[in-house]
Amino acid sequence: MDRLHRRKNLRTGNSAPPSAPHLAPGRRLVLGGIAATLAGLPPARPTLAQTTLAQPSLPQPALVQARPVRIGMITSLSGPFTALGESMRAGMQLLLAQSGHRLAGRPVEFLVEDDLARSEEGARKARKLIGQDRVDLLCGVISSGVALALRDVVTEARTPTFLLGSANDLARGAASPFIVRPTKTNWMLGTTAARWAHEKLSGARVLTVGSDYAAGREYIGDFAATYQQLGGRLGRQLWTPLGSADFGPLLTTIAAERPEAVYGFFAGSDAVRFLRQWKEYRLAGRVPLFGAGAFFDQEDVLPAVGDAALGALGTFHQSPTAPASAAFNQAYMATGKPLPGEFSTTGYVCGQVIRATLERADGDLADWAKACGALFSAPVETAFGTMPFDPRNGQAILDIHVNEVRRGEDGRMVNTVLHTYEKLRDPGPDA
Amino acid sequence: MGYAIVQTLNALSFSALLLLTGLGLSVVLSLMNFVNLAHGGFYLLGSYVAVLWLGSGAPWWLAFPAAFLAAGLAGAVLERFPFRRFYARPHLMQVLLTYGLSVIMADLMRWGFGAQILTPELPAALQGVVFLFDMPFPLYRLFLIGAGVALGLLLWLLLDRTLWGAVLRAAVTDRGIVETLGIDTRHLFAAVLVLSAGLGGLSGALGAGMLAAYPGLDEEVLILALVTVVVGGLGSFGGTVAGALVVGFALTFSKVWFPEFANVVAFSAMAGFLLLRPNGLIAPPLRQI
Amino acid sequence: MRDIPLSRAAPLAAALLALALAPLLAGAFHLRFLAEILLLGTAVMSLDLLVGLGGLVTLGHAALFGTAAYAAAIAALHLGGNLFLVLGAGTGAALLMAALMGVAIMRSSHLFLLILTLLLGQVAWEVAFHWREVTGGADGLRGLPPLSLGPWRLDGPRALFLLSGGLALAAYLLARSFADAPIGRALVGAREQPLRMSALGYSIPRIRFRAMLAAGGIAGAAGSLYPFLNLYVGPQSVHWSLSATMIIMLVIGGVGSLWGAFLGSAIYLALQTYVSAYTDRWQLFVGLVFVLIVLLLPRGLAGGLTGGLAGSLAGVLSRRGRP
Amino acid sequence: MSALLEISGIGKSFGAVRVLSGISLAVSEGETLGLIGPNGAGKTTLFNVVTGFLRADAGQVRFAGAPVDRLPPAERAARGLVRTFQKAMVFPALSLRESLAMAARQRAGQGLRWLGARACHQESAARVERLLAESGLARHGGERMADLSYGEQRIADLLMALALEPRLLLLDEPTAGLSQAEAERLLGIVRRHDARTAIVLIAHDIDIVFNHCDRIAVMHLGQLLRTGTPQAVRQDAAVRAAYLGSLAD
Repeated sequence: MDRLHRRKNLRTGNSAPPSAPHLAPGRRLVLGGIAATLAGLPPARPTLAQTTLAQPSLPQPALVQARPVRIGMITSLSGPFTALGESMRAGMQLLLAQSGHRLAGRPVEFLVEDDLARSEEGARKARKLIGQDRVDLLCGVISSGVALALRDVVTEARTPTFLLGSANDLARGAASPFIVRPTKTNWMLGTTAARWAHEKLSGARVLTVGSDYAAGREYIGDFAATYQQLGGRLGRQLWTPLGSADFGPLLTTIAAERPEAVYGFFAGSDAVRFLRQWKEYRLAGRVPLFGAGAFFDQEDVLPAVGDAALGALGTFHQSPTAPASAAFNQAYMATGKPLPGEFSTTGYVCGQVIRATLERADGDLADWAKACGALFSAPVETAFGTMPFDPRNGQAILDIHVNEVRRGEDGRMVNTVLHTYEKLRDPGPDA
Repeated sequence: MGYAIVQTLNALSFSALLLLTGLGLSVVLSLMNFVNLAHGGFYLLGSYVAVLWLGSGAPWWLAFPAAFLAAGLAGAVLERFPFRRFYARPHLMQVLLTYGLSVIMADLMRWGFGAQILTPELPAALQGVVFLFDMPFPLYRLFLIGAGVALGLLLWLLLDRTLWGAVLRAAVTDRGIVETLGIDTRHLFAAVLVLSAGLGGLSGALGAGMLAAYPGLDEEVLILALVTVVVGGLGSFGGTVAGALVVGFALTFSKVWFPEFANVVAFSAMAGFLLLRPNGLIAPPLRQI
Repeated sequence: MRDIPLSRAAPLAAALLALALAPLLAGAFHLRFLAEILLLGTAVMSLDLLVGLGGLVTLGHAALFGTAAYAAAIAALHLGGNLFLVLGAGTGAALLMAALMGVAIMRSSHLFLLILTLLLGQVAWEVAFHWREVTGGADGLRGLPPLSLGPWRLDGPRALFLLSGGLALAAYLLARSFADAPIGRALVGAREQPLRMSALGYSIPRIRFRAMLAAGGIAGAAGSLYPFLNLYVGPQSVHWSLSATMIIMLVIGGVGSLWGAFLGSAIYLALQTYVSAYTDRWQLFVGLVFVLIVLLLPRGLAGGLTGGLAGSLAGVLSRRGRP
Repeated sequence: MSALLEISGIGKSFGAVRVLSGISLAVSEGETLGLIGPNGAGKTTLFNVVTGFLRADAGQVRFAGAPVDRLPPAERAARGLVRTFQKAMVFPALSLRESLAMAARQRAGQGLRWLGARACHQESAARVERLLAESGLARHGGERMADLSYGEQRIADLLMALALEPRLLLLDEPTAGLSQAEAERLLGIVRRHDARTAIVLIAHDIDIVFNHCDRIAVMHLGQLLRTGTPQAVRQDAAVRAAYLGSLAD
């Protein structure tokens, strides 16, 4: 096997034709890159082998269709969001494989970089993809901190970016003409959870509990604000540090409060521990549990908590039982993966939006304002449903589902759509 | 009333977990003066083995010896090379070597077990709950407290009340004298390291029901264990027990009283404590000159 | 006048030459990357003053570096990006933090020091992570004004590189002078024979405290420029894992050799940046490289290089000396 | 004239073992006091208490008229209460000249200077060169301490103490492991350097003590048995019984 083929980012999957990988002249071998960086030298010339393998680089506009489009993805392949990052990559790879590795008639080169869930790392990787690998567009990011750090980097470099973090600020103060946001903001989920709680619990006193970091603060804060606006009563507001090893003390406190309902937000390992211990302390089934977003993620959390989350309600823009995602679910599981959760779907949807953008711009992103205008002119059909964009901030307008965790036919837990709030639009710059 | 009792039991169960992880670390530290930052890796390996075992349908209680053996085996391999060459080196070099090894172990485990969060299917016998004054407390945590006490006692008996323990303590004080008695101290030290690694794996198996298993947990556990051992004062069995109690109660009751600032309060308290007693709770008497 | 030995002058000249040439040759990304290497390398070098000279291993160095970064970023957000203002605010904040760490280093050593500084660093991280009104919490602070010096804006990659290079060079000379000065020798003495040093009338806590202040000041200066590479600062720059990374960089480069810190940070960051694009197993790779260095080159690459060079040179000379 | 060093009622225990009990002793300026006694008598422990490396359970230490009990060792040394250790404690990685400079700079109050280091180096250099010349070790000045012979290390150790210009020098078996000639040479250096320096000397070699000391104090099992001139001590029955007797036979 040619060693060039083993480089994981070059090709998107096994289905790629084994011949003629498209190597741009700027791409260098690892050692060359390191040596050049250490020495502060300019990019090395392509080696003989690379030159003969590479497509002749022809910059004429007539041939833009033949030139590959390079998509750079930044995601977390190590650090706390590793599993989510792998899902996001898998979703994107699935879409590219389905498209035969061609978008709008152009072959695709897909490069993935690991941000370790660290902002500075993400910024450096983005600069590398832009400055050294010369990608045509960027996408990705799990952590909102990384997304916010990338905002100025891609705006300054004028690189079209499909940014997937969900901090509210990304649709507001940090919105940028170069950033499209084909995913939710935290506000969309927090506010719909409050509306549902208000409609169904008829004014119950709700205790909130959240992971004390930016996303937790937004999920809980937006819920509390809307719930109180609607006339609901809040009980105690509990916060716990990110990465809590033991939720026993917190759950004992909650049990002693005897709340009528609990609204919470946790993610990843915190969500798993909280839910399992929620059951161990016999709160499951006795106190109604609400949540939002990743708290009950289908792929990341539910398989690890058994039936501990059974009956819990969560607002989410993703659900495996939403009709729009049926085709994606099947295709995703056909690759040997479990029922998809948020980030595999998000990765796939991101690909769908990128494909729509390229198709509407005839494969040419040189005039980004025009391509962007074409994208925003009509909704895109995605696995999240029909997705229009808010031209003020490039933010997707989304249907938000209220999911209940139910036991599926085969016994596994499934986020099942109870109700859908349609066309949620973040207040955006007006907020 | 029930609230106070259950919170105290919460603290005790967390202390038991800290004791289990801390003991493995403190055994090699106190007996061999070896700092092993790969201990978190042994813990996580034990967790993964237990999760897989409990999911496989084999008798559940065998999961714990299986985790002990798996981690002990990993420890035996690492002991042959390269730990053995670093027993006499300064702490800094040991810290560096074992930290590097822990990075390698973590990545190998992520490779082998995936990045998903895994949790064990606890047997029905451990899933129950007891009510104390109307407050629920999981049976599993009582089991943890029991395991912590039992293992602590067992280890203490082994090291303090058996001939093997006596020889070991003698070898620590003067390796040469023990070797003149015809005892191969290399085997002795290897056995201690395997025991410590096995303890790490066992605590991982016991702790999986509480902490789950996922990449990065090794580091979190390692730090808790290190803090436990250091707060207790290096190199004594009683110190580790005391450290586990102090750290367990500090972390638990900071969550009870100041849930929002739990970590700041607990870390500041422990830092303040170490500033006041720079050698931990129970410092072995040391003559400098 | 003391002569500057050739072995010291040569790397200095090489460094100056590289600083002068790089902006002409390297591209925008690479210049910014080099600037990051230089800033982190400077912080690692300041850590070497503690580890290499004093044998004091702390896990709180990122707290110094990150505190400076936050202070500089906050100062810039409110008062503008004047270079001296930013440097002053960052270094000042780092010195305050170093004074706190200094209390720790006065009182404890070995594993205790490691854990104590880890705890103090964690407290600093918790503050940065939770004090949302000031630090932006988990999301960090973005949209900083670019650095400026009077009428000049210093936000291009070339300006940032030259700035970082200048800072690194100044810090290197400062650290060198520290190591050669009485305080540096006293720090070595306190490591080798603490009792003898006390008996000579040296107060060991005072030596360590001053060393911590010196290291904190240098790390702080580097930290104050760090946010301006991306016009962003986040809580990871305070986290203990960055401290651990700095120790890894130091060991790869070579404990005790000040310039090795730059070599170590360059190699680590290059591995992290380039290998991760090719394999998900890049951490395995970094771990293996690190363990191999600990096993084979306990004095790091810098020690290996100079040792190797000196060794071969000595070999040549002795052969020539034979009749 | 009041004594330079006044020790009164010092007691010290390690756990249940009583190492020092009720020790009172005075040393006056310029005097050389020999401290003898069998192993385990508590001589080194007394040194540790006097120089601040150990804290006494009872009693008081006054130096140059002021109590020093609460001062750390470094502070006592800075006041001129200087000691050496049983084993030569040198800085293996530093050269002889650097080691002496370290002591000399501390004496000049410049030990912790960073900036303006060049001036410090020059200032301490003169004193260092004088010491090297007096001791006859000048040609070894540039060598690493680790490369010196044991006898030379002991002399270097002593020179570091002398570089501090001590008012009272506590020497803990400075001649142990040295030949008779080497030992004489070492003590000669001390005397030649400054006759006003008071000295307390622990040594096992009785001849050395009796030849060089003005007064002798005998310790046994943590107690001070007798203090007096060499003549008086030699003839003391209790001392003979406890210590010298075995040698006299």
